[in-house]
Amino acid sequence: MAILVILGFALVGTVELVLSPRRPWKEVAAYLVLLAVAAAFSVMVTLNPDLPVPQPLGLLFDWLKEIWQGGL
Amino acid sequence: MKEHVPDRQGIAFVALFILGNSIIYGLAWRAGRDLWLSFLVATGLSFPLILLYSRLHSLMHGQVFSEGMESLFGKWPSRIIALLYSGYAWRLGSYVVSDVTNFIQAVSLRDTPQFATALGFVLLVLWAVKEGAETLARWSSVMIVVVGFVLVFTLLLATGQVDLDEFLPVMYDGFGPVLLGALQIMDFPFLETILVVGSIGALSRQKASYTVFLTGFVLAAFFLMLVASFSLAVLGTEKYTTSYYPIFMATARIDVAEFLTRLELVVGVIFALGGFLKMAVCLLAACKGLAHTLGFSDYRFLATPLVLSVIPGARWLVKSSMEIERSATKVFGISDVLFQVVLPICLWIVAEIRISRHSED
Amino acid sequence: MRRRLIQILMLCLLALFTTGCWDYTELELLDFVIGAGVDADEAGIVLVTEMAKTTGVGQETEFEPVVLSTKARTLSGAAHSLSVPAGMEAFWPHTQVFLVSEEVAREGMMAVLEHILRAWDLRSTMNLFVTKGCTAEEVLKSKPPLAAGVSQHLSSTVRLGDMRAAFVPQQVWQFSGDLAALGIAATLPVVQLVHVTGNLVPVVRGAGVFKKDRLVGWLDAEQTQIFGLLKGEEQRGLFVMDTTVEGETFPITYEFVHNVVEIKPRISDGNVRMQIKLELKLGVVAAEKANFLDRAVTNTVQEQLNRAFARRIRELLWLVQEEYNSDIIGFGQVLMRKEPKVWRSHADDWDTHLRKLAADIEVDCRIIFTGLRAEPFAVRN
Amino acid sequence: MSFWKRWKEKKAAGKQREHLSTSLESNIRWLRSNLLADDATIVYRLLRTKGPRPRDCALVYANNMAKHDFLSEHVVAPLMSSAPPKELHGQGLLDYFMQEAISSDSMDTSSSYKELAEAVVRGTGVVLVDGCGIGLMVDAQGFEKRSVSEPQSETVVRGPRQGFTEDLGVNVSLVRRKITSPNLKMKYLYVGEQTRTKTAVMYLESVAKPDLVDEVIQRIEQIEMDGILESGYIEELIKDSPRSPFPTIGHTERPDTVAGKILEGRVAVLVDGTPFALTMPYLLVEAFQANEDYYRHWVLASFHRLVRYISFFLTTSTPGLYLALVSHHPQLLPMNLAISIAAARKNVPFPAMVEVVIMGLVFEILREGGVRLPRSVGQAISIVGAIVLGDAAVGASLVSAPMIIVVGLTGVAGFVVSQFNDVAVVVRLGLVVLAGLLGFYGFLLGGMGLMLHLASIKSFGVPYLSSLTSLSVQGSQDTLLRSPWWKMQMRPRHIGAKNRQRVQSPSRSRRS
Repeated sequence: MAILVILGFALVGTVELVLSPRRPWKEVAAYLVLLAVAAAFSVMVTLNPDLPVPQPLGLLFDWLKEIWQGGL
Repeated sequence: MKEHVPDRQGIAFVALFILGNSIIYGLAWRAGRDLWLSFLVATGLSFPLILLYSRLHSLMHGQVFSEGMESLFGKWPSRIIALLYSGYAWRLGSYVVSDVTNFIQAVSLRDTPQFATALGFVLLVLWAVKEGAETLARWSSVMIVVVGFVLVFTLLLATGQVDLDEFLPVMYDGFGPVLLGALQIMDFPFLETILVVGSIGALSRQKASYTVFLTGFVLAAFFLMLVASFSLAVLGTEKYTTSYYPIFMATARIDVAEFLTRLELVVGVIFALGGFLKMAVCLLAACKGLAHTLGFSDYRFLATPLVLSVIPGARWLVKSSMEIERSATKVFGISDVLFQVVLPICLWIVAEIRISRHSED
Repeated sequence: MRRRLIQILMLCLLALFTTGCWDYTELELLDFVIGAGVDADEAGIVLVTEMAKTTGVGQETEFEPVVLSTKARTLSGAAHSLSVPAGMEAFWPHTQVFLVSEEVAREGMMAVLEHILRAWDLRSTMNLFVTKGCTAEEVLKSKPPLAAGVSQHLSSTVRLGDMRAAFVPQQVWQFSGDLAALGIAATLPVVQLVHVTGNLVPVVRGAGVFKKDRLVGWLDAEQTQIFGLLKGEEQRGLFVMDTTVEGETFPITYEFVHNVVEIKPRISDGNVRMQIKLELKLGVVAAEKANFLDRAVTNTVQEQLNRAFARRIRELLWLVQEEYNSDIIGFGQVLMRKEPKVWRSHADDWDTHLRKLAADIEVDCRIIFTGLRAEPFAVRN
Repeated sequence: MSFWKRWKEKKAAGKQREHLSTSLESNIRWLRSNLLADDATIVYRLLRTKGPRPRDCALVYANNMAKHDFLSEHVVAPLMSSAPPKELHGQGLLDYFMQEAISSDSMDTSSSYKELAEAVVRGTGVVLVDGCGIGLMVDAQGFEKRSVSEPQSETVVRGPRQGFTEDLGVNVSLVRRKITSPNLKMKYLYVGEQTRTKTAVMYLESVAKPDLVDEVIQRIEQIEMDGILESGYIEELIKDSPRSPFPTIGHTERPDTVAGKILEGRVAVLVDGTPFALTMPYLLVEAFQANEDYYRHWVLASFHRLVRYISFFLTTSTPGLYLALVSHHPQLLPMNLAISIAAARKNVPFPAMVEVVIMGLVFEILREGGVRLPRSVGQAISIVGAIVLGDAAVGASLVSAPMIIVVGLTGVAGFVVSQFNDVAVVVRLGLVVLAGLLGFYGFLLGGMGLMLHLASIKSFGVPYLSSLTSLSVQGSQDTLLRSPWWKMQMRPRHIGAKNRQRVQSPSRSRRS
């Protein structure tokens, strides 16, 4: 499954690069990096569906919960 | 290529965005039979914020998104803001995909893997994002007519099923639930309008921002209130608050002379149309934001990875159909408060200060 | 260029899709369940279904009903295992009629309702019935004289307005709504098997009274008629009543034309009384001797009708409040909506309050037409 | 190889001599052996004038392209009887012939071999005079042409019975007769390296946007192609979104339609040799407008326009919807219908999706066969084919009876919106595939995609959905419904932007 996902992303990437008009190398590089990140992310989620979701605001939320005793 | 969106199309765009995927959920279920009050309260509370969003949008008038951001907040701050909102938009987009796939799996295609339903939808969104806001606005101005017509038609057919006594007694449990319900709808979908600021291009005039945002918002709020109240009056409080998709169940009951039945399909159509636009707008905003962060003026080439990553994103953020329901009807999540209220107000203050300084110079 | 990219992506998508059409089914591989019933069994639940078997080819097709049954611990399990005897996928969304046997209903409807409400393929507009004196299987296996199957027979009975005076139809959403709401109890129409010219024919008549989700008692046809009036159901059909006119007593046949009911709570000294105001517009279908052109005659007839209906309502209320202690008319709901403060203090022990709840009954019958004749037909020698 | 060589030589030689010499004999020889070589239709009529000093002349023309009797009566006869004064030569001699001998209303001169040769081929009579390095071109075009008759593709119950012919001149005059105003401007362009097809660009100067006119002319001028045989060539070469199956340039056979479009501010392009004029920009709504809408009572016209929209929906969607219902959502069918379809499909060997595709294909075959066959045979064949195939197929349980209804409805509805007949086939197929895969959801995806595509295309800078997206009463007067003329005081917004007032005084509306 993970291999399929990687293949899919690779296919999409090549097709789009081949078909798109000439672009500055910066944009191409950004595109490739992003695509790689997206592919890696997909693979991670595919392999481990229970991947934890980071809660950067979780601490703040806990604190708020503490001061608002009413709770939601 | 400069985009240009006529006023009326902009209104349709905003209205359809707010209607979006929210229409099928039991909005403001915390308020129970008082949800119509919640809607009024939420509209009242959201109005100043929407006004603020339109102010922000009109400040960027005549400029491309990245230029506008930069002139308002400076180079690096604007990039950080854009990145934050891009992430927020991406997350919202993932939720919409998850809404759509869960709904479809629950009511119709039970054996089709969510991946397949999501892929079809996401590819369409990818196309839409690449076409840009102008095309989407034109699209929504056709679709809003369909949505409006279908909604009104369905509601008219269902008047026989409506029991107005369901709304009695008013405020049996006091004002608390009403307020909670109002907060629910402010979080989702009213204040998500902030993302439209980043996605829609130039309007005809600077003042048009106000017309577009406010009219679209009021229209959508009115329709949502109509739909939610109608569902409640048909289903009764208990069913409304406990069903995943109240409006779906309410329309399933329509039976005109044993001929016009099974109209729940129609709700599915509206939901898909709205959900599509909402997701396209989210990803448009995400792409534009990310492009600005990375310092590109064109966003289109970023669309593919960003849009495709929404499928695993949906699976990552939402792990069951209970979770999506919870997220759709939560009472102001902490991140939503930040992105919908705190940050916009800060941004607005900063922008006003910078602008007044600019004009003094 | 961009568009071409999209096209290619679309092609990839298509290639992906063609590897499997997950929800693709063929219509002819489905077995349509048109009616179902539930019986109790030591093992759990017996699900009896009436399915449509199609015969004939091409343009001349007909369907005939076939009855199958399966057993399982739960209803969902039984429904699932139905495809084994059916041989094809049992297809539920077209089910019109759902019977619950007396035994199951007495044990509680939760076992049945949970499945019906949660399952995607059962519609909330399905008609629910409770059987009396027979099992659901017996009902489904009976042979109605004219219809093609019991389900069709029952659903056409429900659709037939003139029969309504004898039962109050309940669809799943109405029944479950009443169960879930505060201050109201549910009823179901009753199906009985009646001998008609040597055949057992299912007949819908009367109502089963529920308290919470359990069946606690019955209403006969006449009580159900009154119940229907109190629920504000549009009543149609005829009823016969012995009427005394000018010292003579003879039966007159009346017809329901229009009925309106208004139930209001009235609070006096902290006591709640329900005010029931029933307005009936009636027609006269056959009256041997009464001349309704005479206002005095009309008035006496209306008086008698008022009294009769008031008496019947009182009887029904006694039965419901005292005997069954089940708020099927929804006094509690009315109280909650109109007097939420009072309801709040009564809600916790509504059952005891219900027993004591007094009602002021006001009936206003009007005869508004008498068929094609102004005066009774008279035979002269 | 040798042909190639010869052709090359000729080309080289042609480059050497561009202008006529003064010797008639050498001119004729040159024409005969180079530009007009190997062309048996060219006639070289040598003749001699009278007078004190007879001059040798030659009339060169192409057989059947030029009018023989006109040439003999107005060129040959006067030339032979003329007596040019002795002292005249060169230009003066030509002037004498033009002014006193040849009685034709349209004449021109040229000294270029190429121009003269092209003129001959086009049907002009060319008079060469010994001693003059200039040739006389006498307009004598005259070939067999169809007379103006009712157009085959767009018949009307009420409305003019004129249709364009293959002759550009006639066509232009037909339009001009509708709009007899000096405001109607026309520009001739010649397109095609080999065919040099004459093309007329027509527009109303006071209404049409100048950018639009420039854009059209520029796009036509940029065409590089050997030949233009039909306006379809031009259409395909200059249209926006060339990959889209939706036409972004309109075509019509009726002068009144063209006149109507020109009055709205559109530009029309007429091409010689084609009875089909092109109009641009072309919007989606135009496919649903018929010229007859404007000649009839507006209520009826509006109703029929609605029927057209519904028909387009039906012809594109019926098979897809049927498939979605039958294969994915039988619960949405009424019970009796579901059971009877199931019974009808019981012995059919194909899955519903294959059945839909096959029947769609069969229908297209019958249609194509009916169109290509001679008219009288075609109709019979298609009717018989449909009945026999349909009836027998159902009888043999090859196809289910509901499918025949679906195909029939699809086909009939398709003819109502004839402009989109080709598009409908593509859209229909796409929707069928999507509906077969994902049921109604797939169908919906297809519909949304279609709308997105329509929203994204433009025709000459005007959004394709233009008047459907205006969301105002003013803008949608002539879309789903047709408002009465006295209400339509404005021209369509994006097209007639230069001069939007259409009806000067709204007196009629006040009276009503």
